[in-house]
Amino acid sequence: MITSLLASAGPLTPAARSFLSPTGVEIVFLLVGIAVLGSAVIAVTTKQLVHAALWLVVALGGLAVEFLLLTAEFVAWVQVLIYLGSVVVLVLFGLMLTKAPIGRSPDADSGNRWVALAVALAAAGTLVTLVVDAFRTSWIDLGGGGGSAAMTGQSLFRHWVLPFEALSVLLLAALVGAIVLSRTKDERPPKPRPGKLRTGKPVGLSSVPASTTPPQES
Amino acid sequence: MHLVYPAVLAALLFSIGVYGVLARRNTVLVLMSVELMLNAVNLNLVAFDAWLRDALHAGQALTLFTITVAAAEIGLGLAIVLLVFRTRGTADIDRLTALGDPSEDAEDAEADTVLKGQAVA
Amino acid sequence: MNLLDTLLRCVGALVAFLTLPLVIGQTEHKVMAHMQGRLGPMYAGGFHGWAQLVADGVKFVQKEEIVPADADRRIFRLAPAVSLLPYLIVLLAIPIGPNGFVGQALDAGLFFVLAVMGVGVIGKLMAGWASANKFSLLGGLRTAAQLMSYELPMVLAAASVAMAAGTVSLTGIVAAFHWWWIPWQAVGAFVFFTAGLAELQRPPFDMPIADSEIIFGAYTEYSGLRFAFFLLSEYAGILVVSALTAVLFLGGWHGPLPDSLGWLWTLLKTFALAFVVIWLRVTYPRLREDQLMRFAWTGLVPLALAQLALTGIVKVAIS
Amino acid sequence: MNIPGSGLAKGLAVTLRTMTKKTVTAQYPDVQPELPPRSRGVIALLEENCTVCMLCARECPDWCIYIDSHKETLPAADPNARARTRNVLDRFAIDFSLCMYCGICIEVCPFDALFWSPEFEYAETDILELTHERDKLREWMWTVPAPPALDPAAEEPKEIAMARKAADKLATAAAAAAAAGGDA
Repeated sequence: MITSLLASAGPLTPAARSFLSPTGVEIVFLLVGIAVLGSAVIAVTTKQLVHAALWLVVALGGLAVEFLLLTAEFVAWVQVLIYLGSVVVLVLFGLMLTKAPIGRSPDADSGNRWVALAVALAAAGTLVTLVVDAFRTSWIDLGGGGGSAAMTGQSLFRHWVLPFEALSVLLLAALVGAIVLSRTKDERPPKPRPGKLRTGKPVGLSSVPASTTPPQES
Repeated sequence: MHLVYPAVLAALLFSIGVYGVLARRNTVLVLMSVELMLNAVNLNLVAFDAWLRDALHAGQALTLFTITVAAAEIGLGLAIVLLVFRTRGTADIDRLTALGDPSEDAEDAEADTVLKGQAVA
Repeated sequence: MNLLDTLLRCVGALVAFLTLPLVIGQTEHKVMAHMQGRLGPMYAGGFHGWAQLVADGVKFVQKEEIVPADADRRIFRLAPAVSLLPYLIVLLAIPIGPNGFVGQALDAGLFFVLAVMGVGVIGKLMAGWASANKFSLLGGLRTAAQLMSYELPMVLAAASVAMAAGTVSLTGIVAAFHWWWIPWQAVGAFVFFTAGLAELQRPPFDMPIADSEIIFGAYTEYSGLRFAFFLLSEYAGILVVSALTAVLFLGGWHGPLPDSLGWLWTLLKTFALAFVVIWLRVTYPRLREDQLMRFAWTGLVPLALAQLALTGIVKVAIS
Repeated sequence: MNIPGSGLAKGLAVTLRTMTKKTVTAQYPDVQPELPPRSRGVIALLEENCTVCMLCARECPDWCIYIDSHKETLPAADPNARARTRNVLDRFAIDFSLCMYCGICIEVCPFDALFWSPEFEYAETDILELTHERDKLREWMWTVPAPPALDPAAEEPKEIAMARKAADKLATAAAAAAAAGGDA
């Protein structure tokens, strides 16, 4: 199976294609890739929270372009629809609801920034060496339009129906979970009846509202 | 196209995501970094799908699934973050240590200050 | 397709983008005025104020552009473009007539259109947040919540018609159209059009810019040309939603006239729908925020699902 | 039977019907409006009638009428009589930036020196120019229309009624005298 797959894959012979004479698609891919990397780096380092989310938009949009260049057209539009249209909007929503200030917020990064940098650099070094070593000579043949809506739909509903259905159940569970989580319990104090109010405590004392939220942790 | 380009791009993107997850304190920013890592995986899947010329298009189908899962994840994650923010008044991961051992907490806090001192120095 | 052809199509889409929204805007001025027993603009340009919007544009250009002191300047300046551009891009993919009378025929055209239209939200959210104004922020949040809620029924309704046609290409959908689709997809058309109206934040779904409570929502702090961009994006949105509804549910270029005049039919249907948009604006009062959300989740989503089920049943029955 | 959504349809019908009807908009600068009688546009002064009694200035709720005058002594016409003094108007101005068009000055004027004119187009770019001096107020007098006719069934104006009563009395007296003369 694997061998047959590999055999059907692009040619493995070295020096079939040179890195020094890139095709047009490759140049575009590289340029967009640099933009994606740059905006991703800004997204994880900037101290302005909303700017981070907006740089994430650029990064994800660039990735959609990369998908297009890899002839995965349908996936690219799904990327735009779900990531740019929904996920980033949700993230922005979350940032704004957690009172993201305009300008820098000093506590965006935690103290272990340097450790994180070391880990990330190590991961990047390892992965890149590994990947370059393994796939230095592999060539993707970008013909045939394997990512059109018709092709994706066929493969999705002919071979991947069960995972698809399972995923829909997962989505439903996530929906229900999100609703349950974000519901506030109805704990409003019962409305005082006007008759009782008249005979009750003096008005001055009742002016302090009863707090329904627990005191903030310091 | 050389397979190396998308593969290296995905690896670097993943590492950036790793850095973001580890270095960020704001929960929403951590979630964003997770999205970056997921996208790196998606890029890999699509690239290898194109390389292998898979008849089943497993890579692209899986990418679609990942995107769906990411949408579900971000929805739930943000619901949790908002809930935490509402009850605690903060979305700072380092401060959400209510379930931790109090003594460890103190040590962590000390280590934190030491690290911060180093960072400042 | 050579370079000249591509260029020509792009220029055509740009020209359509720059003129048709103005036509719709002028129609809105006049129709709204007459529905309220007024005359509307009568002076600019001489004949019944036909050049009113051009005059408005000149006025907007001359106005001082004000950026609030506490605003996030770059995002504040970028926001109008982000909310305007998606509609321009969408316009490229909407087929006007048969035989390639379209900016760029896309294989996954329907999907593309819905995806790109969804990006416009970010621009409004940016505008709301960057203005450093609590009303703007409220408006931005309301916009985002509303657009997210109404995107679901919109996509579901579009999925129904895609299912009926068996393709997600816009040209393919129009080509597969038969007259009996109109009763068959009527509910879907209603859901799509209504959700589209809500996406545009047109009255009666204009809670995000409810001027009596949050001034002008996300656009409160804008002035001059950037404000004009937001207005233009609203009218371009009317054009896009009307054209999409016409293409998806009303058969696009199909009509009694020969195919060579198909583009006329598409435009006619589009403008008829744009008229309905204006008509609804004049007639109905604004929905309250909770009513708005309830309408989306308990009204439109079940309707869209029912339409999807009906489409599936009929599709299986006739195949 | 109330069909759901019939109210919505009714609303749509109303707006559509309004659209097909003729609009009621008046194209003002092109077409002059037809003002109703007794329209309050601007206050005109008939200087000749003014006696500088100051009633209008005193009654004005927002003190927008400025009157200056001096006394003049008229030489006595008769050597036995005393010399008479008379008020002479120096300045009569109404500040229309303050005026609230209540019309009290016109009501209280005992000598019919103030009138309503329907002219309303006297906007100025400088607020000071809205203070109309006596010559300008006098000019407005030419735009004062004749008072509108009374209702057909209305009571006669008091002056005419009195004059008629006097005339009638005279006529009856004359008739009686004539009758008496005839008798004699």
